[in-house]
Amino acid sequence: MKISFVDTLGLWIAAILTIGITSIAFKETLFSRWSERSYLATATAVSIAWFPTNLDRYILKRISPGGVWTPIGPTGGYIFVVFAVLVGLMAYGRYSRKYFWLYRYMLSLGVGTGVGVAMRGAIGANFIDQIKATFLNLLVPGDVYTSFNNIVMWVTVLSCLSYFIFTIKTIEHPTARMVSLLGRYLLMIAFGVSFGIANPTRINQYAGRIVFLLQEWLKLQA
Amino acid sequence: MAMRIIRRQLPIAITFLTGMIFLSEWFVTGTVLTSFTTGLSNFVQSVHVFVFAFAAINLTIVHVGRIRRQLRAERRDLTEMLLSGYLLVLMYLVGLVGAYYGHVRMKIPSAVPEYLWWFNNWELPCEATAYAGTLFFVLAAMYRVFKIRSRETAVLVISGIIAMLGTTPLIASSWQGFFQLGEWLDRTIVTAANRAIMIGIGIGTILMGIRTLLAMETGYLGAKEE
Amino acid sequence: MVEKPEVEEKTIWHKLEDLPVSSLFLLVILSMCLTTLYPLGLPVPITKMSKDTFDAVNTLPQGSYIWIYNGYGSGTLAVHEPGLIVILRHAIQKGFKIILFSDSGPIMLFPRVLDAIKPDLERAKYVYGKDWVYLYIPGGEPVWATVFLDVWSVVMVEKDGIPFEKLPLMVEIKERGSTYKSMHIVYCQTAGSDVVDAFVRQVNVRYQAVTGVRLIFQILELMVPPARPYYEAGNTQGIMNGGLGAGEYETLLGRPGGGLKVTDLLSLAQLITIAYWAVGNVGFMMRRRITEQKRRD
Amino acid sequence: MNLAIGEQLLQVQQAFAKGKAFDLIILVAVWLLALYFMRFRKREIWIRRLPALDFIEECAGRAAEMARPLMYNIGGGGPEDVNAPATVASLSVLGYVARLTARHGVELIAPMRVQASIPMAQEVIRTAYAMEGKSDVYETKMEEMLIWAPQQSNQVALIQRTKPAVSIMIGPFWHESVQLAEISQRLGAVQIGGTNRLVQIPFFAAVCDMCLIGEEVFVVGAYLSRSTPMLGSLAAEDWFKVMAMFFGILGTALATMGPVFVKPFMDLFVW
Repeated sequence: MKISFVDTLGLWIAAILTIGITSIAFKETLFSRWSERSYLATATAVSIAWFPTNLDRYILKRISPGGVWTPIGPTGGYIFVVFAVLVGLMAYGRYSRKYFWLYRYMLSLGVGTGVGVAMRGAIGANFIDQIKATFLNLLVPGDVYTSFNNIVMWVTVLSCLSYFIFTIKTIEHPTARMVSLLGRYLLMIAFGVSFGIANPTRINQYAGRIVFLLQEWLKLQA
Repeated sequence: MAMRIIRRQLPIAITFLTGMIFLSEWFVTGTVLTSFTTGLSNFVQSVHVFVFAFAAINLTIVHVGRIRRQLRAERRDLTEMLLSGYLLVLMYLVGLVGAYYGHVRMKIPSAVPEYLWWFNNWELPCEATAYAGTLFFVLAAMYRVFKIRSRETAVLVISGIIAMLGTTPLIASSWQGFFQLGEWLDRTIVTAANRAIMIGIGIGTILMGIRTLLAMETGYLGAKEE
Repeated sequence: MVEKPEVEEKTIWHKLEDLPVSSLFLLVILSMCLTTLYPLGLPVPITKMSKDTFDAVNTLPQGSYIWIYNGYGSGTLAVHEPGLIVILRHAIQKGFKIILFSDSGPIMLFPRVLDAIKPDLERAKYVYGKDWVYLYIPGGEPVWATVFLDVWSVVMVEKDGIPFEKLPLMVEIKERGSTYKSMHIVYCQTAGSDVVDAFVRQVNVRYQAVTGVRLIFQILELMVPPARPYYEAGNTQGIMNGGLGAGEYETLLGRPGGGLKVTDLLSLAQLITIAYWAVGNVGFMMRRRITEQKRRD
Repeated sequence: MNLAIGEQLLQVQQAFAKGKAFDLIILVAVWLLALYFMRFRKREIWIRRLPALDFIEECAGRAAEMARPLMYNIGGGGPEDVNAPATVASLSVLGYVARLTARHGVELIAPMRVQASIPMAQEVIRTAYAMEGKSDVYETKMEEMLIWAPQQSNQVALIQRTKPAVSIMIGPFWHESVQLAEISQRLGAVQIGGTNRLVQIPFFAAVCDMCLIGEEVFVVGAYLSRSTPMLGSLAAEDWFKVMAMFFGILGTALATMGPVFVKPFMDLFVW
């Protein structure tokens, strides 16, 4: 296989950048600052490079969806596109002292969408489904292990929930306090396990870089 | 007064309306509301084409400002200035090459070898390493912060170490104890605790949403200027 | 500055507690390099979750439609790329019709995957546009919701700009009616737990009752505990547990690849971390004991 | 084309109209209860202490003493995704923190990850400084306050460069949580962390000095403002948690009695 000069150059750049970004975790140096800036520059360059493609597909093509000139519809239309362009341009209002409030229109549209989507997800998946999942059989006949697990889960859910009560004064009562303290300890166990699993996750990810450095750059084979 | 309505009340009304449309569509799927939300999300997608370009403009303003400040300053930090200039040149070079070849020649940047070279050898290693570099921070936290200071941290630390031992193939392949204990913790306490947090976050999100839609939390608009 | 009490108190325990972290970093990197060059080759224990994931794909008949959302960036390449390759190999082996869709980032990363699966594609005589296709669909949950309802209303061209009319696969999907009728299994790769929630809502909650569509994920190891409630409740038929899961899947399919490679590096690196943790804690406790004793004196 | 979509949607509606009635009832009930507590509850509402938020004031004092900056990170959520509620909540803490820094004369640094959040944060900080009568400080220092740092390594580098005395991180965070928390801990900063994202809570819980867990993030706005309507909405929230606990106890009792008993109750939830 023939390897061209450009490919070799690319390999070296990739390796140097890999080492440079890694060095940020150690200490701040000129090298780490250079790699950080290179990262920022190339990451932002992606947005410039994709701009014409996006403009073509999501603005120009939508003026006449399906080749038919329609004023407005769910997939596009010329009035639709004119509005989208206007609202998009309003985002740049923040650079002006006088018209800074223009960006609020774009933002309020965004916040409205975000809040609406978040709320509808929260009711079903977060609230009702999770309550439903706590309906556990605490005394499974002939299966001590499952019963025990279910009791543990049930106690955990209820005591952790009681930890999140803010305005009902009953939680200051010594017994209620014990329950919410238990909840806090159980939360700590959950956090500990999650933290412990983070280590293998990150090692796996960094492994990809090590494999690159050793096998692709230095050409060392196992 | 008129200005107040245009500047403040109208955005609040828009938030309320969009929020309510998206919320109602969840319950009455398949009516005119659905085509409305589809249209709205397509609209947001179209608007985003412009926000996408925001990043480059923002970066240009920030760094041109930095270079100008350095030029005016008494003691010039030459490295800082050079780094800012380097960043701008690199960004526009890569971006415009990608945009030109990508759009004019192939209609998509990912099909252009010149641009892919930049992407594979600059962007990819940077992002992959920055993301994977989290490893070093987790390691440092393991060593420096994971200390048994109190009863609460003892619980946290010990369960963390059990989980870690369970996911080490060298240990799991010879003795399965930690693996099973970690699995058990994961299936019972962790699942249940996460469930409780999820219920809390769920109800918290709903109430936060209500407060936002009713314009009680208007942090996103900035505080009142009148 | 004459007394310098801190310096006088410095014992061996202080040093143990305060070793430079860069030494830990270097040791871990070194251990990872060593295991890359001299692999341990330890077997990976197969969990029930991985077996379920494999079965969800394996039990579908030939000609099923698999939708793949490969929503990963360069950051999680080491974990998600083996996961995509192994699923694609499995799908090609089973003779599925493949529809990939993603944002712009993954499209740039796809040529690497394509190189890896090229032999499989050629062996199975897969034709682009007829047996598999790749769509560029930017946007979040609202957009996906519409894609699963009617993909033709969201995009009209595939990633390189070829119109759908010229792609037999997309025409076929249109002829079958609403898009969700041509969805037998959805495979979602992501590093964001919001995306997991979104796919559960848009694929499982909406369509499972109607078409029996299966939903499987590949997510990072640390996202598995929060996602486990979905798996236990049957919202998802399987979760590939990050790099470990990809390794297990490769074992099940009998095609070792990148997943097993990265899993092998875990052992030594983790043991070093635990050793450092133990040293740090011993130092901390001994120092605290000494300080308390002094205070009592 | 449009008609075809309409027909399809009709089919979808027939297939999926079920299963959401209970969701709707819950939502309406929450909304009504919240309105009741916000409008008609005149009695003062008690709220339990949140040490992490009380700690902020002490932190500002500490930063002033050490003459080092205070860093406030609002997280990486955009205003238009599902993390919008948490971002909005975080902005109200930013307002509070900005007032404290203006009062104590502490340098405030707010790294921004999402471009769309920048104008929001700018407005919040500007008003906070104006309220403390320090508009001139804001005008001269604005560029150093709001720093656009879109990648995690930029944020880490920023912390390494500025060495803040206090680092407060409230809002939606992704994998950068542990990077930011650990590097500021290494540089000796006092930290308060809080996030609504399940995966990242453990890192803040382990590394930060004070931590807001999950739902507590949404409470901050009400807690800091102490206005009756805001606290009223929290009371409504609590009653629904009590209801969730009640449902949990009832459902478990029924489930233990046997599947026959729990079936009707389960059906209510998927009604």
